[in-house]
Amino acid sequence: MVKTDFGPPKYDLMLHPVIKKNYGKWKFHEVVKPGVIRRVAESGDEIYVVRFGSPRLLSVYTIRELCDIADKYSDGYLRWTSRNNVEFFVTSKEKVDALIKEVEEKIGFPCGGTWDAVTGKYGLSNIVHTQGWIHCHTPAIDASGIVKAVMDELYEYFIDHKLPAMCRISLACCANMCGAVHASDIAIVGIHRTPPLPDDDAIRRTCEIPSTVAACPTGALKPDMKAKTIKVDVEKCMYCGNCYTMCPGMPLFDPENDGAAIMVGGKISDARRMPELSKVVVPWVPNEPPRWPTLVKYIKQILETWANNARKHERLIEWVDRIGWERFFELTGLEFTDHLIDDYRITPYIYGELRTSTQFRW
Amino acid sequence: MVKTDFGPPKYDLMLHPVIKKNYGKWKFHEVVKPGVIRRVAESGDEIYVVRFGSPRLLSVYTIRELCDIADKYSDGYLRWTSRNNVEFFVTSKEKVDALIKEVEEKIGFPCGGTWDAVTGKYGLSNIVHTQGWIHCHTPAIDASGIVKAVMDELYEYFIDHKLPAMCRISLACCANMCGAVHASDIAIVGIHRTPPLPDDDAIRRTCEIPSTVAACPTGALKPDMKAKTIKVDVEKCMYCGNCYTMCPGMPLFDPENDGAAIMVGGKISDARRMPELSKVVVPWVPNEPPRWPTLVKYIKQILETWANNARKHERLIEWVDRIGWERFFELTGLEFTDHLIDDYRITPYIYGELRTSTQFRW
Amino acid sequence: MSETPLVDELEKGPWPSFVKEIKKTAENMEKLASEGKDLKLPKTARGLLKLLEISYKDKKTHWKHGGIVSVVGYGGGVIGRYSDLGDKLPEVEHFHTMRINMPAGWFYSTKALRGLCDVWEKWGSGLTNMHGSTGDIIFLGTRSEYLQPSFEDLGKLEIPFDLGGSGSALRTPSACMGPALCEFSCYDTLDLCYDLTMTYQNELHRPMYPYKFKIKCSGCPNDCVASKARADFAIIGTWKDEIQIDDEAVKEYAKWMDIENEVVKLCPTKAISWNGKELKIDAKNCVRCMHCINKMPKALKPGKERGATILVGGKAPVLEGAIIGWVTIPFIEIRKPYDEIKEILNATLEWWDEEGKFRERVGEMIWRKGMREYLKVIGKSADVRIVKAPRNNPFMFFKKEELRPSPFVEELKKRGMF
Amino acid sequence: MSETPLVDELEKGPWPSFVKEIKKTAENMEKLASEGKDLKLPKTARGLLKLLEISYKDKKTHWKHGGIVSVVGYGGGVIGRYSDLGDKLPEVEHFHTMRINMPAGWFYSTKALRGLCDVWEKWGSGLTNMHGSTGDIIFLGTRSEYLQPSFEDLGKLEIPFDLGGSGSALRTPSACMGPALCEFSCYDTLDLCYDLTMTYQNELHRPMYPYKFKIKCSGCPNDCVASKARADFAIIGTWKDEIQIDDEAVKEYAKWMDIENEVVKLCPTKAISWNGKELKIDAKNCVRCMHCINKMPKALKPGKERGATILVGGKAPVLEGAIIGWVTIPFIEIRKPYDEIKEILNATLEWWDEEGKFRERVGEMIWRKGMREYLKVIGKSADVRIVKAPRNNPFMFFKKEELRPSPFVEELKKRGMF
Ligand code: SRM
Ligand code: SRM
Ligand code: SRM
Ligand code: SRM
Ligand code: SF4
Ligand code: SF4
Ligand code: SF4
Ligand code: SF4
Ligand code: SF4
Ligand code: SF4
Ligand code: SF4
Ligand code: SF4
Repeated sequence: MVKTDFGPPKYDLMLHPVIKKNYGKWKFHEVVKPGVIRRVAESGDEIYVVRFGSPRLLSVYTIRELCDIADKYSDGYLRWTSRNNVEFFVTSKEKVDALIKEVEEKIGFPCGGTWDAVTGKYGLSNIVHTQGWIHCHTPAIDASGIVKAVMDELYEYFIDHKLPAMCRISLACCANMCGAVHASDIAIVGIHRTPPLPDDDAIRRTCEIPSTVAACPTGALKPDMKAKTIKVDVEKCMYCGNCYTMCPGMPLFDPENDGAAIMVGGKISDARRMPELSKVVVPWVPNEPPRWPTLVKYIKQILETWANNARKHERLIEWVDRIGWERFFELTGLEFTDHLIDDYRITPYIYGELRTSTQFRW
Repeated sequence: MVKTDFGPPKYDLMLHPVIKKNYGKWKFHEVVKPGVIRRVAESGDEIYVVRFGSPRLLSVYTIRELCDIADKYSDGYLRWTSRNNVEFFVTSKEKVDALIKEVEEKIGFPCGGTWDAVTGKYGLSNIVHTQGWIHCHTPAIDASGIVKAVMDELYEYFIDHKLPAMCRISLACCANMCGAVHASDIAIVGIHRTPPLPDDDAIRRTCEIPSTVAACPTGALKPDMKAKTIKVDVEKCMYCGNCYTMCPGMPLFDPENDGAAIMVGGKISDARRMPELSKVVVPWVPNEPPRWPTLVKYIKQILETWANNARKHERLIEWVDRIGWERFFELTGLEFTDHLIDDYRITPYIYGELRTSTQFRW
Repeated sequence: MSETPLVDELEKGPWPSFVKEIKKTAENMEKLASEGKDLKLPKTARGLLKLLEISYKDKKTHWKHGGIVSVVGYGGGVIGRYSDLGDKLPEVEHFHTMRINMPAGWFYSTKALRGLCDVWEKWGSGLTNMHGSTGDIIFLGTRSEYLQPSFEDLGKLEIPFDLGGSGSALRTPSACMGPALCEFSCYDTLDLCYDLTMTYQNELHRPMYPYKFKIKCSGCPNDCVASKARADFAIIGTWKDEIQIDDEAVKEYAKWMDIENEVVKLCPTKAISWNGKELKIDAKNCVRCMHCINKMPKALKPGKERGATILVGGKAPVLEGAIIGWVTIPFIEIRKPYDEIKEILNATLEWWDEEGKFRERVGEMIWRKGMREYLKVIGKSADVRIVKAPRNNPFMFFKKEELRPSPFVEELKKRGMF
Repeated sequence: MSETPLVDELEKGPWPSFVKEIKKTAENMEKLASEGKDLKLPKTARGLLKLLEISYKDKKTHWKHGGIVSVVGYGGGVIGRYSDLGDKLPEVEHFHTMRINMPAGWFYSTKALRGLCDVWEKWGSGLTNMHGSTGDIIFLGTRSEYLQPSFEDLGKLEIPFDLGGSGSALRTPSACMGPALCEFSCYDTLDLCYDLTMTYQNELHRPMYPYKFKIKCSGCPNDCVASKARADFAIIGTWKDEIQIDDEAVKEYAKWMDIENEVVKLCPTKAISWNGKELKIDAKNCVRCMHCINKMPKALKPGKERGATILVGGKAPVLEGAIIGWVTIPFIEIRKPYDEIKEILNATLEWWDEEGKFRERVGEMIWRKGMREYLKVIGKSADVRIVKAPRNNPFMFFKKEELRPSPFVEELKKRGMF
């Protein structure tokens, strides 16, 4: 019989000997330079953690190359971070630069993506993202392609510590938000803009009508019992694609009208300010493969406006807390349109988003 | 034919000549002492506005006495404030004390209820309140009686400027909140605690069943078509009394279980902090006529804890912003019970009230 | 022993006693009636006291649901009230309230007040509330048959008074004292309040709407009539340019005031600075919260470009939870004859009248239909100032006109969906 | 000319290119296959590139809704995927993904990784995601018939790998690097993550719930696995006592750091003070936000009384809007064998399993049923720390036991309502 439910390998099999020895006994860390963190244990042991950007989509051949390098420099151990960067562990400082050189030359992954809270100088990390046209059935945008285009443009921020505070960029190719864009400093989210066009035949063949109808958060769907299909009240539809998730007979892809919304101001850590959800600041940017110039321009514009105006340790939402959303739109040059006013009744934050005060800036 | 729709008398008929002359041309005001505000116009004219507390429920005989005094000291003019205090207008400083004496002696209304933002010394004003057992059909508590008992206890704060900031106390005898307790620094609100006991006969005689059923915010009501009455799902009922408002056949008065909840932290002005809704901090205090000692004790305790701990200009919610709700409960000695956790799904602020952060105090 | 030992307890203590007011009324009226004065209800005040004593004993109200009572030609302005102890206390079997529209700002001449007293002494219980929470003069307690004569007598006064609002109608608008006494007032609250009241007499007196609708006018963001929390339509004075500073007067304050801690540090946007000599306000960052002006009324005053912010939707918690009004118009000039504001009000009322559900306040309707639709109704475009923050979800609606032409859109059209 | 001119554009620029990764895979596999290596899908990577080119031209996905595919004995771990261009591009007709449960903290030995590569080179497209958003190793693209052998080969590796979660199941738990590398870690994130993963193998592999359920472990409030926003059950390290201060190290920082502006002023509760010589932290007011510790890692560290805060309900916006997890347990000790935390988890899962609606996340269910009920389920009493503020409405429920005896209650009982 085939073995099941044996679970993942235990983590302790996977730890570099120095890490294992000093597990739970680290004293402090120090950012040596972008991409390189020196960690010192109570025992006096030290280890250099060296971080590299990656496209997340990796070939097994690249992974093997990374293993070769890890065997050479890192005693056969490496890891990925929670934002898809690769980290090597080097026990002697001398080997750090050689490692960097070898990774950059052989694999082409840049060293960087770290930040140094102590000096208040932050690098930009990798973009958390999702499948897009590589693998998913509901995307309104591609994922990897946009990430590549954006990171090419923001490359200098990855390899250096030039930002005043942490800035997390994420992308999700549809409103399901697998990339967790709902709480990122800057986020790109794929959106549809047309209601589903019921494919009666497919509905009959493949869908459970009641659960599809029930899945619509705005009540835009009605079963058509006689015709054994589903009717859409287009006035109520806000193109979330949830019905399509439930039923392939409800396609809503329109290449001309799908695209991305941009959200900003999300935050997860509890450092200084409490966590916050991201807010939409650009309702729609069209799909412009292969390099999405408009979208890339917006992202850069937002990032740099923030970076040039924020104080040390002031994340995007903290900056907005200080200057006001009025000023955010003014400084970034973005337009505040009525799309940005919350009208999703089901999410109860709506009350919180409307202004209940005469306090605002001109 | 009887004249209709002629509206209220025009305000300009009602203005003291000095007020009329300097209308819109006041330069500044100055609080001379509790209850007395000197207002100076650009023209150099000045007027002393002298404020007195009132029980709001006034006899026509008292009003006539006030008129006599106004004729004597105030050139035949007077006004009420938005919190039911009476104000006289005196043009010469010398007459102020005589006026005060006469009102206090003849009518028994105390001079006070003002505040002085300039020095940051605040008096307590009157309690905005409602009908209670005097006139309304839905109250869970009396209004005037509680107000009297509370103001007796807090009298010293009315006649003097002893508070660090503005503190507005309000009372509403049921959840309809005619007293606007939903945004007061300290508020008393009458609540029921038992579901309605349908009176089938009265329902049949006097109620429109569908609109009564529809009026229940939690969906606790179902029409009983056969019996032509209404059934209550007691698990869903939170005793708001809305069904009783719609239909006299749904009484929910239980003298032993009606009572008051105490709310705090509301704020309306935009001064410094944006407006805020009040929050429940004591879920229930029983009705204890004639002087509601438990309720009075709580109100005093909250007021004084705030007054003793707040900084200048720090209203109750601003104080809580600084010290945290954890500390509010600790300092006031109130108990945080699970009743105080928002679970009213219809009001969308619920999300806002739950803590989405590891930031809190021990 | 007293008939009313419980309520008598409330005669004690320093605060003015409503029980004394009731007793005083009862005594006066009993006396005057016995002296032959034409008082219709000389026993009602005493009856109320007895009823109240019973409520104090029973710990519950003894008032029943009101029936529909009114005066000829009006649909509101009177709250019908009957006692469930009518057989025991016939003096308070009927105890209807009349809501009388107060003068804007609650300013009175003694002549006007005496007129009111005369009417209520004759036809009513002699008891009032000065004032009700909405702002009306409340005449507490009369019988059905005296409503019409009371009303007629009110109209015949030298300074006549009309009814206020009740039921699903526009309610009596109210205003802070504004320019009459307050140097902060950014527009003429009394005049606007009066003008709107006169313009909407029909809407005020004949309930015609899904639910109640309240208008309140405050002259500045201090909001002394609590309009943000209590009005469906709050008109709050404000300004657009810089706060006016009188440097000399600042220096006077500086002699004794801790400007740094009590003003500068409390400015919500840190828009003020004080270097010990000069106070500077960064107008771009001032959110006109009033704090510094409140602290230094001799030195600071609102700017010159004055008008109002309109917040819509404020209300108590029934049914969908309390709402503090939402900014819908960040700035509007308030100029006689107030056409612009009336246009907005009319559009609002019309929309709500047509599409509002039974007992749905306008704020709840905006929540249901979306602020965006409301803005369209009042012909205003989106402004970042109407939100605290942009939406936190991407569930936006796009108008058909906003879409790009495409085969998919064509297909939607062909299928009759677009 | 290239067959894929559009996607080729994405080979340019300094950032590592996923297109290069696909091409590299295609080239290697084509070559190795031609050399006779036993690769089942040597053309798939190339096929993906072609399909992607078409998507780039068409501006839309060419993947269809997935069918249900899995491995024997499992209900999840595989996402079925078929192309709508299957006839044109048979290489990618099937393109299923396998989710492989990563080791806690994403730590690997090269041996483990090489094993994974061998399996996927043989049975799959040779393409992976390191890692998926939930944290799994993603094996991108294989055919139905190779799922089972892939899985079996994974199990036979010297360091065997099992599937992760998908569908309406417990999902693969994840953890920050925690004690392995980070001095801030307040509990052993890797061990807890591993232990929970092992404890809930059945729940992970056999979808049985109303919807998905995610667990994430962060060692401190910095929350480096974004658990607050992305986990139904977030376990975040924290402490209860004072921050530990090394005065000497503070002095070192003081030599060059602007402690006043960069630390003191940024403390959210103003709990720190610095007089130029000594740094003091008022433990009663410290909300453990981590900022000062982050700024001075050599001088400050979390207190000694360590444990975790649990936030429940975090999720993306489908259907009822995004939720950042809600504090339900302000402090819990995290001690092997983790019984207490498992009891809470079990109670939560059981309740949700029984009462959750189809596709209702646990956060939505708490919102529907009330936090109070959830607290009862996990046997915890109310704590002010679980709210930002108390409720703003008086619409409270009272339990029957809380009522005083009364005739009304008796009548309710008599009528069978109570
Ligand atoms: C490696 C990683 C953990 C892991 O297990 O993989 C990590 C590691 C560290 N984090 Fe993190 N964080 C990591 C993801 C995160 C995330 C999650 C995410 O981005 O999705 C967050 C929450 C993001 C958010 O709030 O939106 C996160 C919020 C922080 C913060 C809070 C910063 C702030 O001001 O809000 C700190 C403290 C700081 O930097 O001051 C921190 C601090 C640190 C420190 C300094 C902790 C330590 O003592 O070692 C680590 C080194 C950072 C550096 O590069 O200099 N880490 N950190 C993750 C690296 C991801 C990457 O490749 O970029
Ligand atoms: C007379 C009255 C207006 C009226 O038309 O009747 C009034 C009059 C003044 N108010 Fe007010 N306010 C009056 C009700 C209010 C209300 C409404 C209410 O209480 O229901 C509020 C909003 C309450 C709230 O926010 O919850 C109100 C919030 C203020 C504030 C804001 C204070 C704050 O720190 O939040 C100020 C400014 C200040 O005091 O610094 C203010 C300031 C003033 C000034 C100083 C304005 C001026 O320049 O004259 C007035 C004299 C106050 C004094 O007693 O020294 N007035 N004031 C009302 C007196 C009611 C009473 O008898 O107590
Ligand atoms: C008399 C007065 C209380 C007082 O003692 O001052 C009052 C009395 C009643 N109010 Fe009110 N409301 C009074 C001001 C208010 C206010 C305050 C305000 O207008 O600034 C509010 C809160 C603001 C608001 O409108 O939201 C208020 C919110 C309510 C509500 C809840 C409305 C909501 O949407 O949440 C109800 C319930 C209803 O309409 O069914 C209500 C209903 C009632 C009824 C008609 C009872 C009912 O269920 O039908 C009360 C009649 C009592 C009686 O027998 O006289 N009353 N009511 C106030 C009117 C006097 C006046 O005209 O000046
Ligand atoms: C593969 C992955 C994206 C990626 O490229 O990394 C992914 C892919 C899908 N997600 Fe996801 N989700 C992935 C992590 C997430 C996350 C992030 C996380 O777990 O930290 C979220 C947000 C957090 C959350 O759970 O709320 C996420 C929120 C969703 C949702 C919305 C759930 C909600 O309650 O709002 C859906 C919709 C659904 O389940 O029907 C969804 C659905 C899907 C489906 C299954 C599509 C569908 O509608 O059925 C996607 C399959 C794509 C494919 O073909 O492979 N996925 N999904 C991630 C899982 C990889 C892994 O196991 O490591
Ligand atoms: S975000 Fe949407 S389109 Fe992208 S992987 Fe997740 S479910 Fe698929
Ligand atoms: S796309 Fe969303 S809103 Fe539109 S019909 Fe489908 S489920 Fe409803
Ligand atoms: S608060 Fe309730 S009980 Fe009191 S007057 Fe208003 S409606 Fe009547
Ligand atoms: S009291 Fe309120 S919750 Fe209870 S049945 Fe009546 S309307 Fe519903
Ligand atoms: S609202 Fe402003 S203008 Fe009106 S009385 Fe109050 S402080 Fe004066
Ligand atoms: S009005 Fe308020 S925001 Fe403007 S400067 Fe004064 S204190 Fe600051
Ligand atoms: S969450 Fe805390 S313990 Fe874990 S890696 Fe981040 S900083 Fe370190
Ligand atoms: S951890 Fe945060 S709250 Fe605590 S003292 Fe440091 S900065 Fe202040």
